[in-house]
Amino acid sequence: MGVGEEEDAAWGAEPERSAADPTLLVDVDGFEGPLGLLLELARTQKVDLTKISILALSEQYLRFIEEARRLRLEIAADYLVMAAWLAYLKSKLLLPAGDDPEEPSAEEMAAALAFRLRRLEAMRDAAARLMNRDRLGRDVFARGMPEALDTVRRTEYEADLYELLSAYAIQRQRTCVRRVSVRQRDVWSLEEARQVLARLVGMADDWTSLQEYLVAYLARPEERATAIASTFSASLEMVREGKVELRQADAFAPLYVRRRQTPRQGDEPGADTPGKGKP
Amino acid sequence: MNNVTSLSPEDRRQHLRMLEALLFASAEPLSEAFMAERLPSDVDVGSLLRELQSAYAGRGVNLVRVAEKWAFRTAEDLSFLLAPEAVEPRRLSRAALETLAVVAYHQPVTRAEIEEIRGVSMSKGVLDVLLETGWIRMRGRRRSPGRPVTYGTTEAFLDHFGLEAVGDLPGLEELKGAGLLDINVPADLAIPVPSDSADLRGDEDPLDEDER
Amino acid sequence: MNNVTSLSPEDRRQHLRMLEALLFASAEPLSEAFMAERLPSDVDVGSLLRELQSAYAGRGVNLVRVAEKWAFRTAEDLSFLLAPEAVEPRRLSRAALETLAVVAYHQPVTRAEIEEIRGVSMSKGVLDVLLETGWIRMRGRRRSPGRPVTYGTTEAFLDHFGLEAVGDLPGLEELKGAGLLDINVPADLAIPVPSDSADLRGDEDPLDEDER
Repeated sequence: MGVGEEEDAAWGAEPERSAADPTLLVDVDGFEGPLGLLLELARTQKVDLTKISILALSEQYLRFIEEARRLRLEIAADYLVMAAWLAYLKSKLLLPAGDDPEEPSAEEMAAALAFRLRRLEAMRDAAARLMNRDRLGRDVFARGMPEALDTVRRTEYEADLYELLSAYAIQRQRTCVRRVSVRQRDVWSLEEARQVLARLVGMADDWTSLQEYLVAYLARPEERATAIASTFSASLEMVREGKVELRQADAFAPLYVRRRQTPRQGDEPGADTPGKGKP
Repeated sequence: MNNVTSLSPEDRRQHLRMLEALLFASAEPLSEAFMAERLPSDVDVGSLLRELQSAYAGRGVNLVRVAEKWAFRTAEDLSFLLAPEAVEPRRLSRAALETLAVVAYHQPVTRAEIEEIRGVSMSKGVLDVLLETGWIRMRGRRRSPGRPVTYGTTEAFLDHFGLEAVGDLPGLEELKGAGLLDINVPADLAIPVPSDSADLRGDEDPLDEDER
Repeated sequence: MNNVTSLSPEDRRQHLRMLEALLFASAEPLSEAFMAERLPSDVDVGSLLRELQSAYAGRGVNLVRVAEKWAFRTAEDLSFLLAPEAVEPRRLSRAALETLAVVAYHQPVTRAEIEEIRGVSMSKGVLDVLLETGWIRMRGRRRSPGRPVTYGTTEAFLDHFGLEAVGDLPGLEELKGAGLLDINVPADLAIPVPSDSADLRGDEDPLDEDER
């Protein structure tokens, strides 16, 4: 048992209290603190707090603390501080008023203590009145089956006519361009021609007309010109690399091509014209 | 019960108040037996409940019977209030916008035809989004192998884009004039004159019953 | 509002139904702004609420004002009927009760000020329990050495104790007149009034980000 800070358990049954309680030992076990204890003591005076004798109250408190000490009760510092302060107040109240204007008079100090007691009592009353109100969940009740006041989110799409039309125009135009580029593939690239040539030259060892080779691979007459031009360019490139030989009898005569027969010796500087003029 | 009639109107009013409070505060619908237990023994709960029900009939809250039990419920016609719709505006993706345009100009059009015109294959989501907007609809099925669904635009489409009819969509020359199409587009680029007539075309079959 | 008078009785009845449904559906008090948002824009919600309040005045369920908001609650005199169903709320200890009263009447108030008024140092548990009830909250920090946290009451506090505002705390005027709401002794010239206004006072700073 001890007079100390209020217990950690803030939930709990209120202790039964009565101002007429003959023994204050019950209150020692309470959680009220020194001011609360003073208030309890003041109630035993059974007078209006505004008319309370602070001197008498102080003496009562000091007697209470002495009794508790005699019983070797542990007393929390809060209570001892109050006891010291009250002992000081008591001595001041008993002595004639000093002249020190800096220090509050004993009467002022007593009035301040009386004020604090009244204020604490007021708070206790307020707490009681608050608790006696009709309380939600005890006296009045909220809707038992609340219906959700949720907001349903719905997406609404937006677009305007200009966006629609430009989207249409852009994609139609894009597919147009794509079709044009398909036609462009009808033009043999140098790379394509070179691949075709390399593959075809590998099929025959003897001189073959470039035209003949190509004709077999040209489905459409309109591709002939680009095919010949690209293949010719490619063949010159391959001659330069020493992979094929070319032969032509006259200007505008058919051009013959064959795989290079004799491997070249080392790095001949004139290697780019080995096929030319070989009948 | 006979003793009901002997009750004063004040008593009856008080019993109605009690029922009101019980029903309001309860987390579940209440049975008549449960309520009778809490009211004075001579009370005809059934008749009081019917009185309460008719008192609340035209109100924002109604007393309804749920599985032999009673509960207050907000009036059905006010459900829009309790869960109001918040509209979240969202822009259509580029793909959706392009698809919508193709549907508008080329309707009735199948998915394969849209892909052919746009030159790209299309994710399923695009048509779903457009159907969700309410701007396109499934019209019917093309009378061709696989019977593909044909799509067309709706009245909501015309409404949203401020068109009187799909025929008002600008043609080739107008698109050029508006600077939307290059002057140099190939001459054979055909822009159809769209029609969203509700009548199925010669090559369209109606949708199956469960698709509509 | 002028246009209210021009509304037909049928419109007014419909607006009352809408308010009824909204308030009835919710267990939490609703602000006028919330309700106004869900009703047609020309509706004077305040006047409708007063009409609804008087319509329900003698009923088993009443329309009450709580913290600037409105809620349906069972009539106070019928608690005997409902109490058996209710879970007995845990009782607060005397220390917690006193502390709650000090916070309510002296807010915004610091822990040191609570201890000064109660004349006892306080275990941490008491404030924790009160914070847990949802009846008090940390408001901010007093602009004074140590920047102590200030405490105040919440809307749930008002709702629980059936108060419209902290100005309606029982005996408040009386206490104010007696100067018993002063924290300092002797009394200041200015008579403080408790305030749970969300706005911080001149001597309060906001809480740090992670305390909220």
